[in-house]
Amino acid sequence: ADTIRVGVLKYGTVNWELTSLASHGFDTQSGIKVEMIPFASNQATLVALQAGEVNVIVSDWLWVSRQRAAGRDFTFVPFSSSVGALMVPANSDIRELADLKGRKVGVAGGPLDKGWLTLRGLAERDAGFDPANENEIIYGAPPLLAKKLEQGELDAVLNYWHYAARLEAKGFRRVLDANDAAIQLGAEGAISAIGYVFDERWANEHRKAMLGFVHASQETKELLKTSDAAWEELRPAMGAEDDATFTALRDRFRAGIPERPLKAEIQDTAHIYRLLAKLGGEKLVGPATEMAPGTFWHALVDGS
Amino acid sequence: MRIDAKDFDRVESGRIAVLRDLAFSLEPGSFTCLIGPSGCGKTTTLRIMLGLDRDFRGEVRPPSHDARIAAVFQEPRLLPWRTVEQNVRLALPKNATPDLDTLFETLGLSSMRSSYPEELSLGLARRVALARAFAIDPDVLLLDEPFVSLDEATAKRMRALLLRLWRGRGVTVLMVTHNVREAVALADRLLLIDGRPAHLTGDVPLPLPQEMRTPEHMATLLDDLGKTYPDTLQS
Amino acid sequence: MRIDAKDFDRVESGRIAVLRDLAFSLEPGSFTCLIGPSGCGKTTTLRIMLGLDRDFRGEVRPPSHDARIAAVFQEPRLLPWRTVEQNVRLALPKNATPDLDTLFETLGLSSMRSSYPEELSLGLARRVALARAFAIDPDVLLLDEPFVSLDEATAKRMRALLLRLWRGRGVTVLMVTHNVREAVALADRLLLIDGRPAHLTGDVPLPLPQEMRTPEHMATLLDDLGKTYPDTLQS
Amino acid sequence: MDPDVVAETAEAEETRRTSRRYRRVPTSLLSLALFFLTWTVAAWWAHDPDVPTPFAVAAFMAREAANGDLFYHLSITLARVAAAFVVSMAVGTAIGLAMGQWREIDRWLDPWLILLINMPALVLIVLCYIWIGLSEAAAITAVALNKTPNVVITLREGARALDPKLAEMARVYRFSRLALVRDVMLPQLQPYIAAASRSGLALIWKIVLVVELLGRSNGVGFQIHLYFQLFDVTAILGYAFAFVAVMIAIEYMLVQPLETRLTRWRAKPA
Amino acid sequence: MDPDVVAETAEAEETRRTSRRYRRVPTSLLSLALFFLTWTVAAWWAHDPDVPTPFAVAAFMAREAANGDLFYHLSITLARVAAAFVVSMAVGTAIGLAMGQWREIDRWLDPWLILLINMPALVLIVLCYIWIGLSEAAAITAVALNKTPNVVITLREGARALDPKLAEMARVYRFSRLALVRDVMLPQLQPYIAAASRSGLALIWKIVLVVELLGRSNGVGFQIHLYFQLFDVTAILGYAFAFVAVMIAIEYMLVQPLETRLTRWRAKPA
Ligand SMILES: Nc1ncnc2c1ncn2[C@@H]1O[C@H](COP(=O)(O)OP(=O)(O)OP(=O)(O)O)[C@@H](O)[C@H]1O
Ligand SMILES: Nc1ncnc2c1ncn2[C@@H]1O[C@H](COP(=O)(O)OP(=O)(O)OP(=O)(O)O)[C@@H](O)[C@H]1O
Ligand SMILES: [Mg+2]
Ligand SMILES: [Mg+2]
Repeated sequence: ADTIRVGVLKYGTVNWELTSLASHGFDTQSGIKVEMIPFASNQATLVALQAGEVNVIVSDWLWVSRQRAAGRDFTFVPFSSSVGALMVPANSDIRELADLKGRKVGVAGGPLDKGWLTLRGLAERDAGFDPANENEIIYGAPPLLAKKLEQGELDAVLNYWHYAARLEAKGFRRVLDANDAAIQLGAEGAISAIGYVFDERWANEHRKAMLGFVHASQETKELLKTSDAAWEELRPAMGAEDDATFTALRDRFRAGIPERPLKAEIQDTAHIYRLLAKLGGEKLVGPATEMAPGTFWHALVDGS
Repeated sequence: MRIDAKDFDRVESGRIAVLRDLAFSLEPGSFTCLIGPSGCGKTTTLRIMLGLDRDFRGEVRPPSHDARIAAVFQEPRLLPWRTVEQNVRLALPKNATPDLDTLFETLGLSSMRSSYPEELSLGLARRVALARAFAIDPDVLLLDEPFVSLDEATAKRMRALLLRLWRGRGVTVLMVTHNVREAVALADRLLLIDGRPAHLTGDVPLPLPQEMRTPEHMATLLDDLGKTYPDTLQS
Repeated sequence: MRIDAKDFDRVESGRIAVLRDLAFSLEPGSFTCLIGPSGCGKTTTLRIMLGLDRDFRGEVRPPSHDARIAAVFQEPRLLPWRTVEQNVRLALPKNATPDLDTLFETLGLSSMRSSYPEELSLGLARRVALARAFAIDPDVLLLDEPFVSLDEATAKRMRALLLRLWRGRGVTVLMVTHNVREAVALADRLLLIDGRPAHLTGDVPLPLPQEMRTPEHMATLLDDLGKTYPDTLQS
Repeated sequence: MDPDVVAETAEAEETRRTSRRYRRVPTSLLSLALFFLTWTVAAWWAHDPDVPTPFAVAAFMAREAANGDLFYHLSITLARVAAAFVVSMAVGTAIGLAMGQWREIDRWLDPWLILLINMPALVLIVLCYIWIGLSEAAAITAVALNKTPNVVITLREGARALDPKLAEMARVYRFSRLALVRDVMLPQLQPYIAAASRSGLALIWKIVLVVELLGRSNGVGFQIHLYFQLFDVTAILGYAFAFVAVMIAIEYMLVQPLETRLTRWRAKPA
Repeated sequence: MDPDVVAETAEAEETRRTSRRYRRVPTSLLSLALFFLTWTVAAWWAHDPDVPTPFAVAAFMAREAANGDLFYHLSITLARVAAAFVVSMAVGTAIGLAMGQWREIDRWLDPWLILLINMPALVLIVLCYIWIGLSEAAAITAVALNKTPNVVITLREGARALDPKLAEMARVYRFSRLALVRDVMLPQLQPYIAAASRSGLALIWKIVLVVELLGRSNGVGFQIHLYFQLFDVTAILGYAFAFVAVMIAIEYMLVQPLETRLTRWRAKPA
């Protein structure tokens, strides 16, 4: 069987899915073998993919589109629509975006984070102000920002979904997430923020294996959606400190499993892309104003 | 001052006893020469008197607290990163305004004032060290073989300068030398040390005023000394 | 060897001309003393002869390629991190097996073999530098004021040792000294340099064998020399 | 017996010195030119978007300079570097000298020093941010804490190698405390200070990058990280070279002339 | 005229030396104990999960040691540190000496040196990984590239401060090349080498952490980062201290005895 090397974060969500995939034998059923290579940071997986050390990593479509525009043929298969959320302490008086005005807000992922840009777009349209200009914004490392919210140094934090889930388990409140914002801005449903990313040429050469991998991934998701037992097995790999965190992570993961037909996703993604291109400008998307064709793997879109 | 015992720890092994029961005191305004074979402990004695070595048994009574002390070490010990003139000026006490022009002139250093020590010959560097000691107009002057590496003509000029300073200001001088001839010509007291560990073997007063010491007189004196202390003195 | 001109760039400003038209050659097996006032350029001359300073106009014809050269510098120049014995051994050519025991004994260094240079008095350190030069059994020996900082008795022993070495092996010796008495007692030729820039002012052969030089004879000689070269020599 | 100083016209003298001082520049420039040439050739030969040519990087820098971003982030980073540099050099030199000169202090502080110097930058930075807050003060403290032990270690070696002979001389002649430091100790420590500050500046800048990455919202490190997420090698190199250019300017226009002045007493090699 | 060596029984001598050698350990231990005491008190006083007590950290280390993780990651990181250390010290010393002794080489390499030393670690590491591949070789090259310029800079200062008088002596007595390096140059460079290797080891370890973060699947840096994402301060400190403990052991059991041997020729302060 073909071996697919996947670069994963040791305690990341991909690791959960792939661990489950292997332990329930979905890989052998699809005639492949999955090898997980653990890394300590997202950047490390990016480097590993570029260096050809792994075949597949998990990243976002924006990055793929930008790389394609620059001539590197990476491509994308949706993995999860879980996205970052704006979190505040339970007793906070921040109820909606408009309340953010003048507050100290932490933002994970930096000024070009997709979620942040959509949030800004929405605030601009609905509340008539740009949070980036009228607030004190602290960009920083996600775990540090989560900590700072707990310490009370920040009024609100826009953080990645698993940090948001952890905060939820600790009693923090979710104001809204990036998908809510995207829908309010014209998307029809939740879109997949992240997905499996790989070199298209490599995928076409190993088409059967890659399709098998996608299939095995879907089977696993199907299982994780329904079976609590499957989650119990994953517990050690999740690094959850208590039951509340465990449950929050599980539920948020389930909620993020992509359900919609691919066509609809692509359409919405393209829409959001144009929006982001407007908000983030060339800095974010590069010179291209439209999502690069082939950002979603052709083999799944039209079978070519 | 009185040194009961001075030992050194050796790196390799053991201690060596350098000085034992060495006691003398210097009259203010006297000119004493300390003479002893190479390696017997003369420099060590000076270092103890200067307070640079406190690891000994005994007691040193320093001169009054605000007495100015100057020392000429066995090596020039100049600051290589300062010019000749800066080296001398740095040693001056505050508010001192000695006549450096004349001093440098006498020592033959006038054209070297802005040179760095690495550009000097050893003899010139020694003279700078002398200039530094003379410039501060000291009350006590300790000299460790100050006139070696100088040609005879220069050494003579230096000796004359030293005598002038001594007479003029009543400086207390202690000079280490191997040159008995020089000692006899300059000092009014000789201290001889010798032995292992070293102790005082002779304390010779030379009461005759320096200007009256004729070559003939000195020759007899040297002869006598050589007979009294055959081990320590030979010339 | 012939030095047409030797200048130094000074850090502060200008150049100084140190040597001009200085030419002499040393007969193999001869014992020459180089005499001149302090700071005139003696050390510079030795450095040029040793090939340590190539920035001059002129030409130095070194002795045959495999001749062993030894030098005693004006300072001891020992490696502080090596013991006395290691310092001497490091300078030995391969396969040399000199009788170090006797050498150290003669120089009075026996009990210091395992000391580090910082534990030595200056006089002891100078003797180690002499030991290093003597140990390699050189064909050419350049000495820069080797016997200063030694008491007369030790200096006499050293001089005797040097003469023995010179006679025994036919070493070519060039010695810088300020001590005319010493020069007259040891050398068979005196080179006098003086002036600014310095040049040869006298070349005095002393044909009388060393062992026949009585004190009286030397006194006359010194007197004569002092009259012929009143500027350079004074004793 | 002093050899005369050969008279030279002040003019000739002036020309000689000038020409000597300016001779270094061409070699350095030539060397830099060689570097960029190698890079250009390599980039053309590789023909890969991950290996941009110097021109692409220069174009990016020009664009960022035009919209003001480059100077904004560069100046902020430089301010942080400068602050941390001053703090850690001052504190580190003081502690290092004390440790080098007094054995007891050395024995007491040494284990703490080893602990501190081996603490991962990440740990120190995160702890500073947690305890002091996400502030400029925390950032600079974190950097200084990372760098200071290096200064201490270098200066301690310097203090240990100080010549006791000169110290004795200074003591006999009752040098003032100022003169002792300025005229006796500092010149001996100069090579150690030079080494500590050269590699120090570079180290500080590297740590500032991490500090900016973890908890600041501006600065070159923040920008580099932003572009790293986009994997934009051109932009990363652009910002890196902007800082390097400043460092090269400081080195050749400030440090080296100063150093030449300070070490001219050393006998020139024959 | 040589003062006699005062006879001492070999035994008394032996005791004295032994006691002197072992006197250092207690002070260091005491100092470490003080550190842990301060920490414990601070932790109790803070009473915050982000300020774990030393016992919590020790317990974590014991657990990780028991399941083998600690030694696995620690040994891998140590191997990387050792390899990078050897490479960068060797290369850096050679280049530094060459630059310190020959002006021309210095002029040519200096700009490259400034470029390299100011390249962000991140940039060098990523470039190495991309160009060489995600291999152990790339990781070690990246670390060595980061560290070597620091060694060069320190050793260059050392070479510049070499005493020409001793070099002349060695030349006159025709020292072999080996003796010249071993007996004349190395002892003079010792303080510089000591400074470079002490701060070097620490720096390398810090860079190894980044290298492991960016492209390796094991090692202390990898672990620390994992726990950083979970914000588990106890675990982070546990891994950091594991490494620090090794460094302290090396320092007190290897480096300091060696250093004492090498510098005992220095006259003891009065
Ligand atoms: N590196 C240098 N730079 C500039 N001038 C120098 C340098 N070395 C020596 N000189 C000058 O050259 C002259 C001769 O120096 P040299 O050391 O040869 O004298 P010398 O005859 O050995 O004197 P002494 O008897 O005092 O040792 C001196 O005036 C000295 O100042
Ligand atoms: N730091 C030290 N450690 C061990 N022994 C030392 C130390 N300093 C000096 N000595 C020893 O003490 C003795 C006396 O040294 P000192 O320098 O006082 O001699 P000196 O009389 O000045 O000799 P010289 O005329 O040669 O200068 C010497 O044998 C020397 O080896
Ligand atoms: Mg002495
Ligand atoms: Mg000389």
